[in-house]
Amino acid sequence: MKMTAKPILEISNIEVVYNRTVQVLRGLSLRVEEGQVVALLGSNGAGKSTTLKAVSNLLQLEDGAVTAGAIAFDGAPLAALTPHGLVRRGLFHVMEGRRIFEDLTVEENLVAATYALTGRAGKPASFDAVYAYFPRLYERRSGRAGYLSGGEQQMLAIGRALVAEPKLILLDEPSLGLSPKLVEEIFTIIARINRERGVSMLLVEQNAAVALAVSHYGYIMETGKIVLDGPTERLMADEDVREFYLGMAGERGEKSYRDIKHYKRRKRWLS
Amino acid sequence: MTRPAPGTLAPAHLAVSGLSLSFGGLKALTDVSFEVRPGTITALIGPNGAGKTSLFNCISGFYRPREGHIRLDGQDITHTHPPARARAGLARTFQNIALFKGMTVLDNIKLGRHAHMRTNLLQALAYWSAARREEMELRAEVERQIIDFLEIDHIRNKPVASLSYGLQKRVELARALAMRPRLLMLDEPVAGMNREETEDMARFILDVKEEWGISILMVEHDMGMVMDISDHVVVLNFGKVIAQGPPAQVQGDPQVAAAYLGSGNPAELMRRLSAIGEAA
Amino acid sequence: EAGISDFVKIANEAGGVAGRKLRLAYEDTAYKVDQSVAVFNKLTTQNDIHLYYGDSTGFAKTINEELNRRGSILMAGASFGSELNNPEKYPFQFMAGPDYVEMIAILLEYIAKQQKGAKIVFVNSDTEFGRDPIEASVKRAKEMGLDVVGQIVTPPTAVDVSTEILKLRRANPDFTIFHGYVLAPLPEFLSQAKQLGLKSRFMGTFWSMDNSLWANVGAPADGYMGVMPYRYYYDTAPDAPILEKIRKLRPTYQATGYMQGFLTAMLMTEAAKRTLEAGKALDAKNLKASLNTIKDFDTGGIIGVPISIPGNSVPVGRIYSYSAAEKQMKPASDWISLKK
Amino acid sequence: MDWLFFAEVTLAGLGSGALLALTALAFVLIYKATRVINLAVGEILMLGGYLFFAFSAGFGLPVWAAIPLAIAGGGVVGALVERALIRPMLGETPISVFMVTVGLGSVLMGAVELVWNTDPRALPDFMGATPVFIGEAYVSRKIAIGFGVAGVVITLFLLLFRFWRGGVALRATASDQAAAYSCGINVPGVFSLAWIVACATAAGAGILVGAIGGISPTMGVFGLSALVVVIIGGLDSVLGALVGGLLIGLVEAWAGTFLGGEFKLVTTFSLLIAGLMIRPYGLFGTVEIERL
Amino acid sequence: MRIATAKETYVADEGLLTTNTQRAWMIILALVLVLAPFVLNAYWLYLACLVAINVASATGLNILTGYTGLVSLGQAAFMAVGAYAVAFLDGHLGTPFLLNIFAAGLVAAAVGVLVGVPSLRVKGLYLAIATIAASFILHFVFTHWVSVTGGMSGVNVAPARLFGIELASPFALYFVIVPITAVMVLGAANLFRTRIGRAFIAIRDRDISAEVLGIPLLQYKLMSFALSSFYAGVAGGMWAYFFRVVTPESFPFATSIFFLAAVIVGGLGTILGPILGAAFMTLVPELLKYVVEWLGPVFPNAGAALSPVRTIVFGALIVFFLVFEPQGLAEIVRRIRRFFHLWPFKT
Ligand SMILES: Nc1ncnc2c1ncn2[C@@H]1O[C@H](COP(=O)(O)OP(=O)(O)OP(=O)(O)O)[C@@H](O)[C@H]1O
Ligand SMILES: Nc1ncnc2c1ncn2[C@@H]1O[C@H](COP(=O)(O)OP(=O)(O)OP(=O)(O)O)[C@@H](O)[C@H]1O
Ligand SMILES: [Mg+2]
Ligand SMILES: [Mg+2]
Repeated sequence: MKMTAKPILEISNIEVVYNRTVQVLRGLSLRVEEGQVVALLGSNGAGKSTTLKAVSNLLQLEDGAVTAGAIAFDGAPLAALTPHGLVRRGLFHVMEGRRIFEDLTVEENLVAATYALTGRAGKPASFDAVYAYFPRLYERRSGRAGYLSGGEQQMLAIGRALVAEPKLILLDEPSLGLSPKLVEEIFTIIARINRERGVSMLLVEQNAAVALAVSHYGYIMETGKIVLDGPTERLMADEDVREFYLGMAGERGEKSYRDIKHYKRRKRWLS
Repeated sequence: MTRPAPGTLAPAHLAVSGLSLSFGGLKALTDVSFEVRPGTITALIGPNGAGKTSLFNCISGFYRPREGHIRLDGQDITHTHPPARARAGLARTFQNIALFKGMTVLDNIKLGRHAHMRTNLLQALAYWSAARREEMELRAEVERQIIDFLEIDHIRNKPVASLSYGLQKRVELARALAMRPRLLMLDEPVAGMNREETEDMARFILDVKEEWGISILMVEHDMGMVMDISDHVVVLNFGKVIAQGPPAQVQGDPQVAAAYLGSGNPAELMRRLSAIGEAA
Repeated sequence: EAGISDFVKIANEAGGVAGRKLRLAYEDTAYKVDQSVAVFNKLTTQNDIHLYYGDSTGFAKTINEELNRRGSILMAGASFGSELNNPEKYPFQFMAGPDYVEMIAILLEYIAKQQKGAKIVFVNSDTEFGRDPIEASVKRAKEMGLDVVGQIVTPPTAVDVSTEILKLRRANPDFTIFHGYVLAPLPEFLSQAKQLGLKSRFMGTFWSMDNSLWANVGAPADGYMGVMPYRYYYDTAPDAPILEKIRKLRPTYQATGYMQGFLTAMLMTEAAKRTLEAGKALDAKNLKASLNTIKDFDTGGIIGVPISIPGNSVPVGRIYSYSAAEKQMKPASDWISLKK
Repeated sequence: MDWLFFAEVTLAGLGSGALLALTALAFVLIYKATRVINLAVGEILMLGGYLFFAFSAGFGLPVWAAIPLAIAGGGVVGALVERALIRPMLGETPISVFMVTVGLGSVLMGAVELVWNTDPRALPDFMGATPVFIGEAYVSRKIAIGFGVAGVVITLFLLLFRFWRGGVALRATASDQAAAYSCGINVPGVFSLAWIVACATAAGAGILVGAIGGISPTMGVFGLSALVVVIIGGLDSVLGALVGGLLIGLVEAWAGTFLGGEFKLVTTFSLLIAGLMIRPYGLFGTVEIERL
Repeated sequence: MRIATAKETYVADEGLLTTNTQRAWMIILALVLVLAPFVLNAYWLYLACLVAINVASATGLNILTGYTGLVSLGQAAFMAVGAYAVAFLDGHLGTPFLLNIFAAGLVAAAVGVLVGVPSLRVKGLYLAIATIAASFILHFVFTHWVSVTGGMSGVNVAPARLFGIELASPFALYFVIVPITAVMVLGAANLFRTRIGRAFIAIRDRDISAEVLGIPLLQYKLMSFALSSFYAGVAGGMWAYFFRVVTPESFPFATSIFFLAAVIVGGLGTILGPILGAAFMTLVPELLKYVVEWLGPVFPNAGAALSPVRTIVFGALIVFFLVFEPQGLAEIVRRIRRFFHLWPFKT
């Protein structure tokens, strides 16, 4: 993996504070190159979602703010842009916890996503691709999205991203609450979108195995800092990553949840 | 760590028979029957939209099934109100976290005990000895049994809103435990957790079963965990039970594999995905 | 308020009351009862007050208990609520004009003179103010041999009155008496009535009788009549010297409320004067007593005839009629004093 | 029973119902986009009336100029309010925002009193006086005109929301602002638009209402009756506003005529409560999703 | 052993006043309240009583709206019910003062339950409007049920008597009104240390899951309505004895708005909030008068403009607070406390 290619997203040691009191990100840096899929792993509360919100300029909605550092999307400094402006320039954020429009029908949810295309030349948006990927949504297209099951809502959230045809997608835990089969399918789709359409992605995911499988490069963060990064091959070889993210116990391969000890070995990079 | 031993609570036996539920045209559940044996962990799995959460909602009384019966230790609770079921020992957590944002962790947990407390309005207004005593007992018990057990003492007085997802899930479990459950229903307890936290949660669930002696019904998509810790697995597809039995057997079932598990093997998947990579 | 302060000025220039000067303490109250009560307490604790001028009926009722308890203050109000015209219940209050029942009585007298057995409709708003005189007046009208062919009540927030118009049209009276309105929805009533060519003439009471209200209503307002206890600012009758004074003091038109305040102040002062001259203490009882001694008193022309105060009110008034051309209320009758 | 009379009453009811519907529309538009019940609609309506008064009677502008100016004035107020008061309240509880609009109403009312003092005034008549007769039945001209205007405007909005994707944007914004942003919807834009249009509508309604009932600082209470309409029709439904408006109009007319004026309010309010018991979200309001 | 020590600390930890400084402040406050009537003149005493009455009612509304999340714009109507109840009992039965006050609360509570019935199906702002409707219907009853309410002209109330003493002046009434209010506030504070208070909050935050967790919704929503209108009723009863006359105009709809405003400006869902809010909203218009007097020389006709200005200020205050301090006065106090670490109330 050569680091010389042009970055579509570059975060240089940013700090984020919520409610002017809680500091969550402490000098975090990370870059996504044109056409890459980059995985961002980390335990709960590490600040992954916060990072993504910082990138898509949605922090102020939660009374959060970037207090230091800079973010550049597609070469342009991000601070100047409005959230919707960003989306229209091709940065789409699939938010954590399937933020679909409950009161709208499935189809209307997709219509809403077409606003991302405003100001772009091109054919009128069509939802065929989405329905092709997720037939289940087609069945329920005229039902209210709020009544979809957890997984179906997740599908819809990703479906909206497809409609928006972005350059860079921020995916926050796309596999959350999806059945194993669907996880496979979704990640196959993600991989295809990336390889076929050359869409770059920043992928926050708890299912490290698949996440690393689709991505070219990976970052691991703890409490607001990057603690480890590298090409996926190298990460997957790392002792701690294997134990804490892939659940491999040393040489014995997969370990069972039944024989978990009551004490925990602390991660090396935390001490 | 002090070990809780609410021996008074015998693990419950849940029997669901011929349950059917539909929303307008959509049949969410059709003729679902299964059992949760006392002191076992039963896993409920199935594709998205199969009806798992709906089933939970029927059992906890939020949805009214069109047909069928729900029995807790033999007595039919199909038509009792949710609060009554809570008193009978049904406790659950929610797929989309349902903590009370305006309260601290401690109050959220205390609230779980509501149905088992006696204080009435007058006592409450006066905070008379009775009320005070009850509150104090509750506080002591919560501290000793639940907060220590789940290792959340450091966030005791935080407002739940500011907690990260993983911790919120843990507080939900705590609140459910405070309900003096005899059957504990967990809807996707480890969704959105990484391996490490999943391990913790798995440990807690096992402990709850073994040391608190509580029957557990659990919906979960993390096969690794389900297969490891559950004693019995029920598979739901389009609202119907398509298979049930011990984990190993269910995992082998081709129907289940086709509908739900997919290749079921990460290594295989990873190969496929990177293959797509080469293609480009 | 302006009226009161002006009278006080005039009176003090004239040497005050029995050598004493009048002092005026003023607070605005926004016609909110609790506000008014607050003001009352404020003023009465900050100054030693003998005469008080309050605003709404509500306030008069609310404060009455307090007045009776203190027994040191004589109060008059902007309200002509007939209920207040009851010396037993409201011993220490009075009003510088006829109460609402008496106002309508005056109208009825006029109507009776105009046309025997005329058909009448009462229209009132569904408020305390609006309902006040209706029952009594209907009774009185019947006694006077007038024919009450309808009673229409409009809700307090009435905007569109077409349904009421339709009723009025069915009743088709000779006279329509409004009470409980200031302006709206009267103009709509008048103009629609014109549209429908109703023969009825329209009458109202004190609060709907100020010129400024009708200024830009235009043609429909022409001929609107009503009872007014005082002369208007621009009245140049020879027997009204005091109006000259007022016009000097204030070159621009002063509303009827001004006259009300002015007269109230005059009567209060008179009462105080008589009390002091009788060498009695300035407490409510004495003040009220001397107020009731006022007989055939000359108001300097604010009211065209000498007045007396038998109870809590001054049951005198005169019918005026609006001329759209001159944008002025014009006298349409002599002064009518009711005799009990 | 006098059928002609009944017919006339009914027509009158429909007429005033249309005015209610028009005002209700202002509530609906704002609620649709921002989930805010703007209790100041009544006061903005009043302001509309006074602006018209100022432009026509004050500056002596011709009616055809004064009307659009007054309406525009309403729009401007809407824009300012949204920018200064509502946007900072993003994410606060609905009650708080509701209360802000209550405060706003009070401010507007005070301001009007300060400028034009409290006594009521009549608007210069610009609708002519020749009565309208439908068959035998008499209809007040102003009411007829009001009915026409309201009808046209509301139909316009119905079509708009039917065929324009902006309707989706509006509801999306209301349902989840962050998600709306992430779909490329210009959330602040939607907010301003909704407020401007709604307040302009209210101002327009104010001119009609003022022309009929005259203007006074207290005419804002008309907003309250309109609020009843929205609740019965459904807070976020244009159709609801229309149907609810006509319904209330009729009920008030009939109650006022056959029971007596003092029963108008009670009847409508009892109807409101009964209606809510049967349909908690009004006739056409979107039902809030409750899921676990 | 651990349990024992634990219990110790828990008792302390669950107390209303956790630190000695807080207790100290509490005592000081109490002293001030006791001594106040001896230094204040009739006008300020009048205001003090009025504030106390409003605090009682606002605290009630806060239980319903602030803690249970059921927005009500009927508080004034409930007060009216209480006031009429007192007037009736006092006039027709001549029952003793304290009993009447209590009964007023109960009657209001009963009405409150009635009004609360829709709350199981009707939610949020729809419910708020329903309460408006209810209060207008009540107003209709007040004006038309003449035999009890005296119709438009209302009813008079004889001065309260306690232990043979006649309580007519603000000075006398102060000594019953303020203690009653204090007790009611204390009751509210206690309530939210117990399961019932928690249940209310749970209903506010997520009513459906609350039900699954064992809280009977209807029962508790009605309980909240009853309690809040009980507070209103008692407040109304005190009002009746204070002004000694009750008319339908005594409690206009605007008063309901006033109370909601007071609670929100003070701080929803805090004990301190309604106290500060009610005091603030009651006193500001009065202080405004002094401002105007003080401006008198500068703007001679300021007096005439006072009432519109007051309307504006009233509105502006609400707006200002909600925009710049959405948590209300209580939040400001809390910040100050965090700064100095000594304040009487544990909010
Ligand atoms: N709106 C907020 N206000 C205050 N603190 C917040 C807010 N959102 C997040 N936090 C805090 O910031 C930290 C990081 O939160 P974030 O959601 O980014 O973590 P995460 O890595 O996405 O965790 P998860 O894997 O559970 O999604 C957490 O400790 C959380 O408590
Ligand atoms: N209240 C409702 N109204 C209408 N349809 C509903 C309702 N609740 C659930 N459904 C539908 O019923 C089906 C089952 O939903 P349910 O939430 O039980 O699925 P699930 O098994 O929990 O899926 P997941 O694993 O994604 O959570 C879905 O198709 C969903 O759209
Ligand atoms: Mg996250
Ligand atoms: Mg589910």
